[in-house]
Amino acid sequence: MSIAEQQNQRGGATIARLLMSFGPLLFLAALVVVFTVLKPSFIDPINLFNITRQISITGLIALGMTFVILTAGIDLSVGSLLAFCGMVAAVVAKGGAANTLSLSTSGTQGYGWFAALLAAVIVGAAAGGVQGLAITRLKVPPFVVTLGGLTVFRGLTLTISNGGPISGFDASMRWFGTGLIGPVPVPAIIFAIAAILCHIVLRYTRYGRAVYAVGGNAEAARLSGLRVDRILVSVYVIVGFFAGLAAFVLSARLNSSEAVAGIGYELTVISAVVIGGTSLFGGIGSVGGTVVGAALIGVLQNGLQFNNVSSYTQSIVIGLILILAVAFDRWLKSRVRR
Amino acid sequence: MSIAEQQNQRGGATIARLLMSFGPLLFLAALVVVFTVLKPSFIDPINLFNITRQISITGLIALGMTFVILTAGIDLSVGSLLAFCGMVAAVVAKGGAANTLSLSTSGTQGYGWFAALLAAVIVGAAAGGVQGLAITRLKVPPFVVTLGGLTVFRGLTLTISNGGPISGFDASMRWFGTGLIGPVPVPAIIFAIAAILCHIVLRYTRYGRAVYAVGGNAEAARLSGLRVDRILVSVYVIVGFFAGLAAFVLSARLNSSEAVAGIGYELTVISAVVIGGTSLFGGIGSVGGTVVGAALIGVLQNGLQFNNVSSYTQSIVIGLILILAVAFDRWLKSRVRR
Amino acid sequence: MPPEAAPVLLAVEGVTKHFAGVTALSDVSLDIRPGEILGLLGENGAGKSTLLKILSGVMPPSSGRITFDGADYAPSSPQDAKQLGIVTIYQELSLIPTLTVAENIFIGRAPVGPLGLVSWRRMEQDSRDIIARVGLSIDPMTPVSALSVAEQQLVEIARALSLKSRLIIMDEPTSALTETEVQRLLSIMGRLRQDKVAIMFVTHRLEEASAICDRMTVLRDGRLAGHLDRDKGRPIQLPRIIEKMVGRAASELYARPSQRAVAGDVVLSVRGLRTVRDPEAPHAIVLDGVDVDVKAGEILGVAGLVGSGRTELARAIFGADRIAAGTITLDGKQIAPASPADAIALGIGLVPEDRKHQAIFAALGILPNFSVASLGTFSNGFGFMAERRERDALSGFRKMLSIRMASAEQAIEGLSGGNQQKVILARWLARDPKVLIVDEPTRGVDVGAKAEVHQILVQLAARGIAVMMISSELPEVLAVSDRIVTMRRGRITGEMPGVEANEEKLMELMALDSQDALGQDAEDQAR
Amino acid sequence: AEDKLTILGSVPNLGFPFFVHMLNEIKAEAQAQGVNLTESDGQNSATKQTADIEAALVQKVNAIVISPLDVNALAPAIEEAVKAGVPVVTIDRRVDGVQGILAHVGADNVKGGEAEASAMVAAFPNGAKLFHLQGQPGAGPAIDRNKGVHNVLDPLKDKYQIIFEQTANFARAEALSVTEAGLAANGKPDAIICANDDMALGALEACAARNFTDVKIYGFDALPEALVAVRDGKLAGTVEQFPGQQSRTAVQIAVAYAKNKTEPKEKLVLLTPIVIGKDNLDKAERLSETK
Ligand SMILES: Nc1ncnc2c1ncn2[C@@H]1O[C@H](COP(=O)(O)OP(=O)(O)OP(=O)(O)O)[C@@H](O)[C@H]1O
Ligand SMILES: Nc1ncnc2c1ncn2[C@@H]1O[C@H](COP(=O)(O)OP(=O)(O)OP(=O)(O)O)[C@@H](O)[C@H]1O
Ligand SMILES: [Mg+2]
Ligand SMILES: [Mg+2]
Repeated sequence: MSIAEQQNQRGGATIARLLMSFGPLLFLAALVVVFTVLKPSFIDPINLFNITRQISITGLIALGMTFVILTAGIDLSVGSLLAFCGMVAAVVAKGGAANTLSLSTSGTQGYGWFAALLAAVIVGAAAGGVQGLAITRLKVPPFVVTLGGLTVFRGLTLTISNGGPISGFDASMRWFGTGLIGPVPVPAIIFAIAAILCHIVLRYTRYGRAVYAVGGNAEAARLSGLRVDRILVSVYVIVGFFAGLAAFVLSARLNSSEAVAGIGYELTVISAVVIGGTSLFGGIGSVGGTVVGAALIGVLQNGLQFNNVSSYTQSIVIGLILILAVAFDRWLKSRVRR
Repeated sequence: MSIAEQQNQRGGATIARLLMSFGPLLFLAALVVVFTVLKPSFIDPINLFNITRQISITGLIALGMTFVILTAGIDLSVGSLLAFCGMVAAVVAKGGAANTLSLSTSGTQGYGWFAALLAAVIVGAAAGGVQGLAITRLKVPPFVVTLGGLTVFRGLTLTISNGGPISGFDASMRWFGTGLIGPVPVPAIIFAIAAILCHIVLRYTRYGRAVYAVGGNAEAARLSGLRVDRILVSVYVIVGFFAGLAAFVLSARLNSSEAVAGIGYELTVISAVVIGGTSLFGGIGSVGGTVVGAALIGVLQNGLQFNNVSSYTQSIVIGLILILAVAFDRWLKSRVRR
Repeated sequence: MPPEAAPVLLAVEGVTKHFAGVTALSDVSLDIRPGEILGLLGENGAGKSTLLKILSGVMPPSSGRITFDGADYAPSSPQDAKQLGIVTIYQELSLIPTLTVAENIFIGRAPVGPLGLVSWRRMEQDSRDIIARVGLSIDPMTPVSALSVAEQQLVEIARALSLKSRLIIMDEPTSALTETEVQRLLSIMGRLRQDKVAIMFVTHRLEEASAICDRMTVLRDGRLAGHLDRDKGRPIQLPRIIEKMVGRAASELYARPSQRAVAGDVVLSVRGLRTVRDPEAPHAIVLDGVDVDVKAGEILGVAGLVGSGRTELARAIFGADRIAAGTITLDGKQIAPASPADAIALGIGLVPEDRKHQAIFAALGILPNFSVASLGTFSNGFGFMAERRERDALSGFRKMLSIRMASAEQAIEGLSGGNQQKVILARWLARDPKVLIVDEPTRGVDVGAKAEVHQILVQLAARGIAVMMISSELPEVLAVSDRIVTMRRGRITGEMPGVEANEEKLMELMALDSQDALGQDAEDQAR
Repeated sequence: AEDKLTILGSVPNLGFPFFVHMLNEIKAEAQAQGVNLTESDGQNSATKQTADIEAALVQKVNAIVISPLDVNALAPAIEEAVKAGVPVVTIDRRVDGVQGILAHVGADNVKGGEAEASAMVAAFPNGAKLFHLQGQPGAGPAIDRNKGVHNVLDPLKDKYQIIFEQTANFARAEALSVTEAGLAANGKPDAIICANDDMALGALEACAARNFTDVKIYGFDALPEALVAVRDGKLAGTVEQFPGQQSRTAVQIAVAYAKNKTEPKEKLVLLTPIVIGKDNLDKAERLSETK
């Protein structure tokens, strides 16, 4: 290949990369324009902040899921794990299982928001770790382990809560779900900080490099001296941690932890990651993409509701747009390849 | 390698093969023994026939799913597609959308069971084909296309049924769900015949072997002269066909087509296939395994219910056993490989 | 009979192929006649595979015309080519790993019985005969994933030979084969030539090209560099080929590098190394008491036939496979690496034989591919990558190894095989290992780059690194080794200084391990 | 203990507190009556609930008390039970077209929806703008409650406009998001009618966040949490269907028949759903749980 050709290729590569990462973003922008034309109040700050708050729960889990999918894994248990962590947080916030029936929010008997938060993320991370160990030690595929986890965690949640919700938290805890800093909802700020941290970890740390390597080629990673099993376990710990964090925020927002929380979240979360351009085969993807993917889903849902589109039609439209968004991204990538 | 070694290896291979295919079967047998010891009436023929009838619906879909997963694909839309096909069958059986509110079973206005069956399987196969084309032409991964399908078909179902069920079919149609031939439930017979046919197709036809080849390595299959895209589309047609057939049987059994039918079936169906030893990475698996996997899930659910295990505990136990069954299978395989 | 007497079977006229941003082929023309073996040669990335893929219907040309049997030929899929009797052995093996050898041979054309159902019995019997032709004696019901790369290559060749064909296209069919199998393939090609089959043959092993080809077409940077004919029936000489390929006279490829380090103390010492049959890889050779030493500053060549256990030896030392018995000593201290990570920490490096599956991260850029084994070196105490340092190191190696690449971000997939191999070498050099094991370091690498890799290995040894080089190419082993050991059936069967070795001596040691081995061999052959 | 009677108590979905309460009441009454109880959770699947009934028939239970997931889809299984001579009492939802059911104890969801809408109408005699949050599309209670609400409001279209009508799948989190979108798009409504209490509590959070404290929000099911909100004036009302009373009555009828073949006094026990407001909190069945 001549040098000129190579440079040509390089120029092409840069444009291509830009467009590639912009694929879902372009699609998102188009959606926002359409919804704004349909109903200009769509871009009122209040609605935009609503959207950021709404996507922050699944968005947080999607950050963790990005790590998992980058290693070519998957976690179907996140919805159930969210419910489980939320219930644990509620029990702690209420000061023990005995008080869970009380709806009082005085909170004097409880252990406070910090203990609740800690409990949620520790339980989430531990549950993720156990699943990670089952995957690496028992050699059971992630799909199966986390499918099992999906039903196990739901069963555990129902068992501790006996089917009912645990409600009524004190104001300091509720602030994490409903508070504002300036005009910005607290959940959105938590999500933004978490996203930036994840981006830094994946992009600029040794650990992040290892995650990509394991997902890109596990055998080559092992032969390059990476502790593949440890890294695999760690990504399930991370997604579990985020499920716990999301559970805490959700409970704080609803002022209640419900046994039925998070049903079907796994699919929303995985959609966000995949729409954002992360490959289910591992090794390719980014946190930025996931944020865009989560935003795309959030905007779509909110926009359709905003226009009072019937729920039946909503299902149809969301399904089609999901496919189209990914098809558009593929098409862009195939147009300007490398 | 010496001849002795080779023969040794080959002998080893035979025993290993047997044990491998027996892995899930051994597990199933153990479960049956445990449940029988706990409560001897578990193996009453009536109960066993109940179980066969219960697994026949998801079992039928699992047969189709086996083809899909063998190509390293996945179909998350089957539950929604089942509801959609069931609704189509109901409309046809009732003789048009206008009559759907009538609960009459006289059936004189309807088009009869055969038309209903035909409509269900044709719509199912066509819907599968469309998804297959989206996968091969738009190059969108199966996970995304069928996740889109999951919401689209549910939306379409709700739209045609306007949310409600369509109920009341004539006796000839209901026979397919509730009838008996001798002591054997008709759905179980349909399932058995379908399973045998699928087994023959996969094991003894060129098409079946091509399915394995595509799943083993799609690029190599293409280079070897196989029409990979056609084969990929065909497996989604097959799973769609089976979703339609299952929908017909389910509607006949419940005497009703519900808009909420089949929610969550995708996970049960995929579990059955995976427990049966089919690899999610494609190329490895069998119909026999899927039948055993479906039976394992059916026996587990029935057995736990039989012993009046609380529903919460059921979830926990089922999740754990799912993981253990696959772990046991992996362990066996790693002990005596090939 | 001079091949010119027959009419042209396939003619390529002015074919050009563009990929996004790259012109892989530009105005290439060639032709081939029945009963002719045409060599297609060129450096890595010259466009050989691209041309062959166009001929076999994998991809269409951007422009140009192809005729087959005098008629226009524009296949839209491999299926179309197959129907005309054009059969291809691809460079990237195209077997289905999950299926058995028999099924791979009969893919898409399994023998069927009266009901149209596949007859497994007939398939097994027929495929046994087919693989016997290339000298394989494995059970045809073995899954391909259990075969070594060499065995897979033989299966692929066997499959191609079993198809009714008029033109066979072979893209580096011998890259994983040792001398014996190569000779067998060459003699089969000779027979096919008599049967009036045309063969297009790509290889980077110029000796074998010279031995078998009637004519050669040489590509350079996607353009036609010229055609070469046999000179009065005598084989085409290597210097002529090399000159056409690289555009200048190649002075001393394969010439023994001059300054050698004086070998120092023993760095790595292996005694009585045994492995057990691993249920995950039941066909793998079991090491049966291996003793070997590698000294600082020397290159130890390891020669052996396919399946002699060389790769297993490397993997066992590297902690990639479990060891059953024996000791490994590094710098006088006994070590027991339980994983590659342990071995690497101790100062051992391994460049594995299967680049695609075991070494490269195809989708990732060159930078992460380079630094993956030294993340600790290139990061600070908080675990953040020191990207400046990382880039500087890479550009250092880029100069030292003359890696041809566009940028550090470029996906490694886009590099030619030789350059990929250099990046992998750089990966290990960055760790400055005490012992570097390289397994088939020049597989699929063109003649120029091969010489460069050899130079690099010599330089490493000169820096005091103990290098162990496994290679199936005897000329390569002879060219760079200070000392050579031979292996057979998991045992060391001989040792000699590099200067005293020659092909005959090595072949003898590789083929024999004990008195009865000869008889056993004959039996193997007979099957 | 072998001659102790066994009954099957089956509810559609233990993921929802409403049915948890129902099953708990069945359990308590079974204990009081001195019979064994086999529990069954339909897990929101007609096939699962059918399978549970089939398993119970094999075990020869003496009676079945069931709240069917779907009025049509459970009919074949219940028919089978009737054919096998097992007395069946249905709670809350009837099954269609099955002859020979011992009794039905229930409160009609359509009636409940009507009561809910009527309470809103009474609160706004001069008309109102409202949001309507519906339950899971296709689910029986969602359909019936929706029907009840529209039965009342459709004839009064001019005065009572539903400006925003969306499903929130019976879930609190979804109700919160959906209501937020509705508020952003349409501003403050006068009232929000919700198909269950969870959604009402979610809508409540959304309104509270915008400081819309005077929106009248109506729930359904009279869960303890909702009763507290009603007491505190946060919810305007919630529909009480007396699931506990239904359950206990059903068990009594079933056991009486199974023991002595006592035919029930009435084949159809219908409890009229009422809307619980601040003023009639004492009518709520689960008030005691709100301490
Ligand atoms: N699919 C593709 N997309 C983009 N570029 C490609 C593609 N395939 C090949 N190329 C480029 O085309 C050129 C020719 O590649 P080709 O594989 O034909 O070389 P080759 O002569 O077979 O080399 P080798 O000896 O290493 O096999 C290279 O620069 C390569 O990077
Ligand atoms: N992963 C594996 N699974 C099963 N069998 C394997 C595997 N790897 C290698 N083998 C078997 O091991 C034998 C030895 O191959 P191996 O590559 O290890 O030897 P080698 O001496 O390095 O020869 P070469 O590198 O020339 O192929 C082969 O016969 C092959 O069947
Ligand atoms: Mg090539
Ligand atoms: Mg080797």
